[in-house]
Amino acid sequence: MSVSIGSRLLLLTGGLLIWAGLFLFSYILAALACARGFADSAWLGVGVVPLGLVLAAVAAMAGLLRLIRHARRLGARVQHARRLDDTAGVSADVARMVCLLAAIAIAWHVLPVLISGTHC
Amino acid sequence: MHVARSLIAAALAAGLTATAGAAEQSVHAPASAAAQSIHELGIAMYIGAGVITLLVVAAALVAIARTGRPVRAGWFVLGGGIVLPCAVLTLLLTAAIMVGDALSRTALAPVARIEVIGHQWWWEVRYLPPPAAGTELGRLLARLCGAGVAERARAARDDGGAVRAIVLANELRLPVGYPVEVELTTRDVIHSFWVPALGGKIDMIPGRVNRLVLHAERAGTFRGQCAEYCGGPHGLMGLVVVAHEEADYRAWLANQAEPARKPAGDLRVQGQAAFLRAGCDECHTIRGTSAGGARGPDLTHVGSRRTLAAGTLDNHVGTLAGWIADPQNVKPGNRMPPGKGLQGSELRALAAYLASLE
Amino acid sequence: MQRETQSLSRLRKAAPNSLPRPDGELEALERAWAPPKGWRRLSAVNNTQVGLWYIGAALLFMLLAGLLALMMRTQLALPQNDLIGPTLYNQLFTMHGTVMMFLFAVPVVEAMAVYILPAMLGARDLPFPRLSAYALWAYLIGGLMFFGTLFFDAAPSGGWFMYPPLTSYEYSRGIGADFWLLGIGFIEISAIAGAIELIVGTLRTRAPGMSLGKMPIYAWTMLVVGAMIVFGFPPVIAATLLLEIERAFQWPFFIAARGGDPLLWQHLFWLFGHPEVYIIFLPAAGMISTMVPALARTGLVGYRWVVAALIGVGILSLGLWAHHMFATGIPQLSLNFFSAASMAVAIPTGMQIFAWIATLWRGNVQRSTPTWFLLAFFASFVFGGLTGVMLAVVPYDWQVHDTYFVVAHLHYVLIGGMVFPLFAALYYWAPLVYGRKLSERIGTWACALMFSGFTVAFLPMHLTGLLGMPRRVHTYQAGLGWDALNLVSTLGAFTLASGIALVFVDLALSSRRTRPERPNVWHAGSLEWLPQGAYGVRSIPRVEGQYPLWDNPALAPEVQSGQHYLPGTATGARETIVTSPIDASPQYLLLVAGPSWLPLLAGAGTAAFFLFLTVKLMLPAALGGVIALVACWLWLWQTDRGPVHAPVDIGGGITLPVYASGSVGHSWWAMVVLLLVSGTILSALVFAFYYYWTIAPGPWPPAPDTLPAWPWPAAAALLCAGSARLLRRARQALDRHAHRGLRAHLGIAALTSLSAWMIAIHGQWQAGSLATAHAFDASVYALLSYQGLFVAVVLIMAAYLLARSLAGVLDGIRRVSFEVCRLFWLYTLWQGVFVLAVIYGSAALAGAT
Amino acid sequence: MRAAMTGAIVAAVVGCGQDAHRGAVLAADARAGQAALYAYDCGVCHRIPGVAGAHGAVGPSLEAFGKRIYVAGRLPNTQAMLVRWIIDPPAIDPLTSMPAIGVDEAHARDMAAYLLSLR
Repeated sequence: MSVSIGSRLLLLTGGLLIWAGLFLFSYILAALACARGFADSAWLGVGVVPLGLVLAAVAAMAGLLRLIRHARRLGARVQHARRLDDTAGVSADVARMVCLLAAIAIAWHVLPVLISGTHC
Repeated sequence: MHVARSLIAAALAAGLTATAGAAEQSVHAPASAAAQSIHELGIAMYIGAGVITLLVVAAALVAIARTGRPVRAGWFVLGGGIVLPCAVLTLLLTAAIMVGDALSRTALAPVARIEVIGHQWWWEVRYLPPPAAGTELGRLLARLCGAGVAERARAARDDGGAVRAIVLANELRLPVGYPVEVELTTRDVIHSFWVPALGGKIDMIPGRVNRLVLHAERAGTFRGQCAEYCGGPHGLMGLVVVAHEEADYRAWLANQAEPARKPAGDLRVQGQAAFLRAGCDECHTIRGTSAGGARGPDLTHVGSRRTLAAGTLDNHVGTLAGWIADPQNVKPGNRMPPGKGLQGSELRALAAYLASLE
Repeated sequence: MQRETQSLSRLRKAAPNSLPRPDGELEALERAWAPPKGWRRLSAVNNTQVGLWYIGAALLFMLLAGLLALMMRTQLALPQNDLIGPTLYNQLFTMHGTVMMFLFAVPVVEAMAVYILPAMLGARDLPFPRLSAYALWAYLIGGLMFFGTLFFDAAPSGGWFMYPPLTSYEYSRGIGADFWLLGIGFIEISAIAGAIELIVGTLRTRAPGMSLGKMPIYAWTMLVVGAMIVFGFPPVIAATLLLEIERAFQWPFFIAARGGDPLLWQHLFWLFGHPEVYIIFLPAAGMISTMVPALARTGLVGYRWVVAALIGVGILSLGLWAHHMFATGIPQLSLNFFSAASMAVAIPTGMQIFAWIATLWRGNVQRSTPTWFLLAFFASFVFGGLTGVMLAVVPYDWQVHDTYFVVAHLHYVLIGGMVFPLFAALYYWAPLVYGRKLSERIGTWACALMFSGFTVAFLPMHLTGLLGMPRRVHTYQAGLGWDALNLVSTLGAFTLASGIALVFVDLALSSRRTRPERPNVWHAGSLEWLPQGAYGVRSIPRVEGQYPLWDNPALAPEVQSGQHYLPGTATGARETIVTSPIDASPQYLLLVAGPSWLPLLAGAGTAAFFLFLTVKLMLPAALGGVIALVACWLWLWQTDRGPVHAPVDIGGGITLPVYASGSVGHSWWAMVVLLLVSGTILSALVFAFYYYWTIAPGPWPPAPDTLPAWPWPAAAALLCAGSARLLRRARQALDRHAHRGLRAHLGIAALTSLSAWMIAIHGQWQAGSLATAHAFDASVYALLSYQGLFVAVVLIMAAYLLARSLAGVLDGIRRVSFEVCRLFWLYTLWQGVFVLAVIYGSAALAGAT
Repeated sequence: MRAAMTGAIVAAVVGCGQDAHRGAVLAADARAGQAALYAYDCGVCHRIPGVAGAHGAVGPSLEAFGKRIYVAGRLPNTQAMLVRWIIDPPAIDPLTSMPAIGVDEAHARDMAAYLLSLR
């Protein structure tokens, strides 16, 4: 039972946990880049830090898409089974909405990097 | 009532620009490009916030006043709760990043360096000895200050170190039209340097050096104040910033680089004697005399300053006397002990002497 | 999942129990839940009693802190006023902020949950009523003493976020700052107790059939809030520990000259501080989500959106902390991340606001006092939220940070977002206590006075701040354009106060005219409006929708006549049903603890221990500590009662055991929550450890030769692993009912755990590392000391288990105590290995590069 | 120059009869005086009702000053005497700690008017 509630809570919060992971990664990367002075270093003409941040954001967005697909399948399965209880259906919906919030947060998260680069 | 409130919010934007001119410490009386861009951002946000508040409150009022009608969750929650804020906030975030970016990039090519050190509860302002004459910065500075001042300041650094440099308290003078880099540190707790007319604030934190570029675009006097709570009489830690036209600035700086004037007249000579007898020199420096204390403000040109006790009092012989006699009443908790043991006439003489140090 | 679905299908039948009910059933239930009378009432632990006291205590602190605010406003009414000097003024605003945030806002939302949540979930009580009682007493006694420091000129004066070095030993020499740290300690204890109750309560004690998808939004909210406390409070717990250690023993965590950094405090404080704002606001939002549908007589529009929004706020709020630090000079790049996250958190909040407006739009709104307070909420909170967005704009914040604009903003979101909804809730739920509504006339007047006073006080403050007035100034110069605005704000503050006073008059008048029954005056759809006695509902309802009272209009009479689950007491003791966390199918019967003096004793002992420690009276402090420890021991001794009764038929063909061990048990869940808290505190300490690394200008560790040679930590880690293995043997012995083997393994495991820690600390010591020398050494010792605290608890647990085994109350079946202690013990051992790996592993890594 | 002017005023005042200068003879505005007392920071040393920040304890409190019989313990408390004192205290009492802070006569008159209105 505990496994089941654990994975259910993970499904519900998954989208934003991905955001949180990206946030933590960026925060550490930015702190190190500015403290250790490699914020402006480039590799083949592309800034290392912006590249890292954008790639991480793309990976996060891909993670969100997977999660949304997973939730949609769960929701469809519930509908198909015509179960009277809607817990899985609610969870699937909520999980997708949380993913939407996470997508907005991630988009805004990389906006500054795209506009003004990564100088300290 | 809510309508009235929202109207006030909208009127505020207009009102602020109109009334701000009088206020010396207003965010909305900008005297620099940095403060100007924040001022404009602010006005745009007040109008936006006023309109949105008005709309939401109106929607709530209508919803309560009318009897039920069907709603589509999508329209409200998705439209009002997600799409609308997304559009508005994306715009705002973009503007915020661009303004912030522009402000932090003005840190390039400052022509003069000033160190401001926070103390409980006053500001020590040091004009840093300029860079060597050959460098670009040195040339710019020489042009700005006149070669003589730069030379003297460098000499001051070379003999006796930084203690003998140009040191002021609670007052910062800037040349109009030149960016000046201010290095901010603290001797004790955290303070925050803030002159609203010239832009945002930045904290002064033990173990760190923060920098701020001040770039006054018009002459004038601006008030600033410590913005981070620093204990005791934190509320009485003001700062005066005077932006001078180039020639005036040069003259002022030349005067500040000189040692203190010799006292002229009996009263002032008596005052200088009282200064030493009362032990003021344990904490205060007067360049050109034997007084070399470092705990309190440098008094070499105290008479030329506009205020006493960090922006608390106008500076004249009366307030000098009152401040020396009973500093704890003026600014409870500050580090200056009361001037006990001075005769009345000695107090007057001391005040007259200090007032003459222009 | 499979099992849950089967039992659910059994639920879809007529009311689970038939009539008539046997004679004496109701009387037995009443007897089991009879509240203690007279002076013994103080030993009550039932949530309806403790909840009311808790609410009362929190409101008392609101009044006290409000009086401080009026004193400050009086001082600021005129420029250069010398009514109150800086010394007292600094104490006043520190106490006002601290008491309002920590002794009013957080406790009051928890108190409301203690009172309402079980009824709303259909539970008879919280899962750990004595824990709530303990939290209440520790908080009330500790809080009153904390407030009392004002009368002895010993109150803290560092501001409610207590930035060092101002609050460190050099610049705050008195004991004021220690009292602050102590006061926060109490609220940390009660908040974590609250988080355990909220999480275990909402997940495990819901009425049968109340699946996650039918759970009231308020319960969702409190679940999210519980989780936020688990992850939000630990940083401040770590920070207060470090600051108190710095003050007491001069370990330089925040002293720049010795490798520390004052900004570390700000990071840790705001890592807590921003989630804290939502820990205060979300419960209010949950109450609004409950009141709006009832007042509009229609279900909440967008239930799923609102649940998503709650989760969104909960997680996003963890990424905002540095927006209180925009002016500290951290890199622009990082600032923008926090700016973006601060804007992102506005979206879920906006979703909730529009869900409420849509609900009002669809419904036929009852126009009553709660409605007016909700209108006041909309007007003020939306504006406060928007000024919050302004503050998230980095360059704008550089201007208005630490000015009266921020003071205005934070009062708009806290009074607007929490106090107005709280007062709406007082008027809305008052009938549960008084049996009738409070006075509509007084309520309307109070709301009008409060809202107009609030607006007059705080709207001009935005302008005062924009004209340059910094916060926390005891006076200001005339002629800067602030004079008239301040006078107006003062008038507003007194108007607001008069409105609040009017509410208290109403509460006092009404308490003389209470009626015993709880009429459903708003025709609401949630379970707390069912007829209830001291035992809660007569029978625990079967829930079929989000609004059970609307879904089944006959539910109230059915429940009251005993037609639903568990219509009496099966064991003669206090009971409630534990259900599965997702689908809420019944699992076992929880024997709820009854009245006891032990929580009060333990609370008073805890308060005494910390207070006397602060004023350095060691003997009384030790006495308090012993009282607290003994009381806790005795209290826990009574809890693990074993299968005292055969499985019980609760109706509808469901038979439930009265004892559950393993991961199904509620105690196991509580321990998991506690360990999550412990692990998060550990992460905060580890964050501090690595933080010094990022700011260190020179080599790291600063003096590598002060680290012990590798055999020391290696030996300690091996002993930890060995102790874990012994613990496994102990469990096997317990399975075989081999008592002697159990005791032997427990004893040896305890000794190994202790020696592992002693070896680690001795290794560090003999290498010549001094905690006062450098922040690096201090943080190493901090991690080791934290581990030491856990080892000390493990030793007490080992003694406890040995005592239980010797007393014959621990065996292969009656084993919850063992399982819960074992969980903590294992965690401690792995924490030990982790701490060693962090310290010596990363030091080796840094040395290698 | 200033001393000469002060002398002239004193002469003029002394020339008047005892009763004549009991009442306010010189044109003055008490409200302007209140503002001037604030502007010159007299409150650093004196407690003065109605003036922001005036809670000094260096010199005597000026509460109910209109009821005083003497200024500085030696001059009769009349507007003219008070004006003379405000403008140049050491000229009257060489041992006083109160400096001449350069108050012009119009301001001094206003200040005196305000102080005498305090009862």
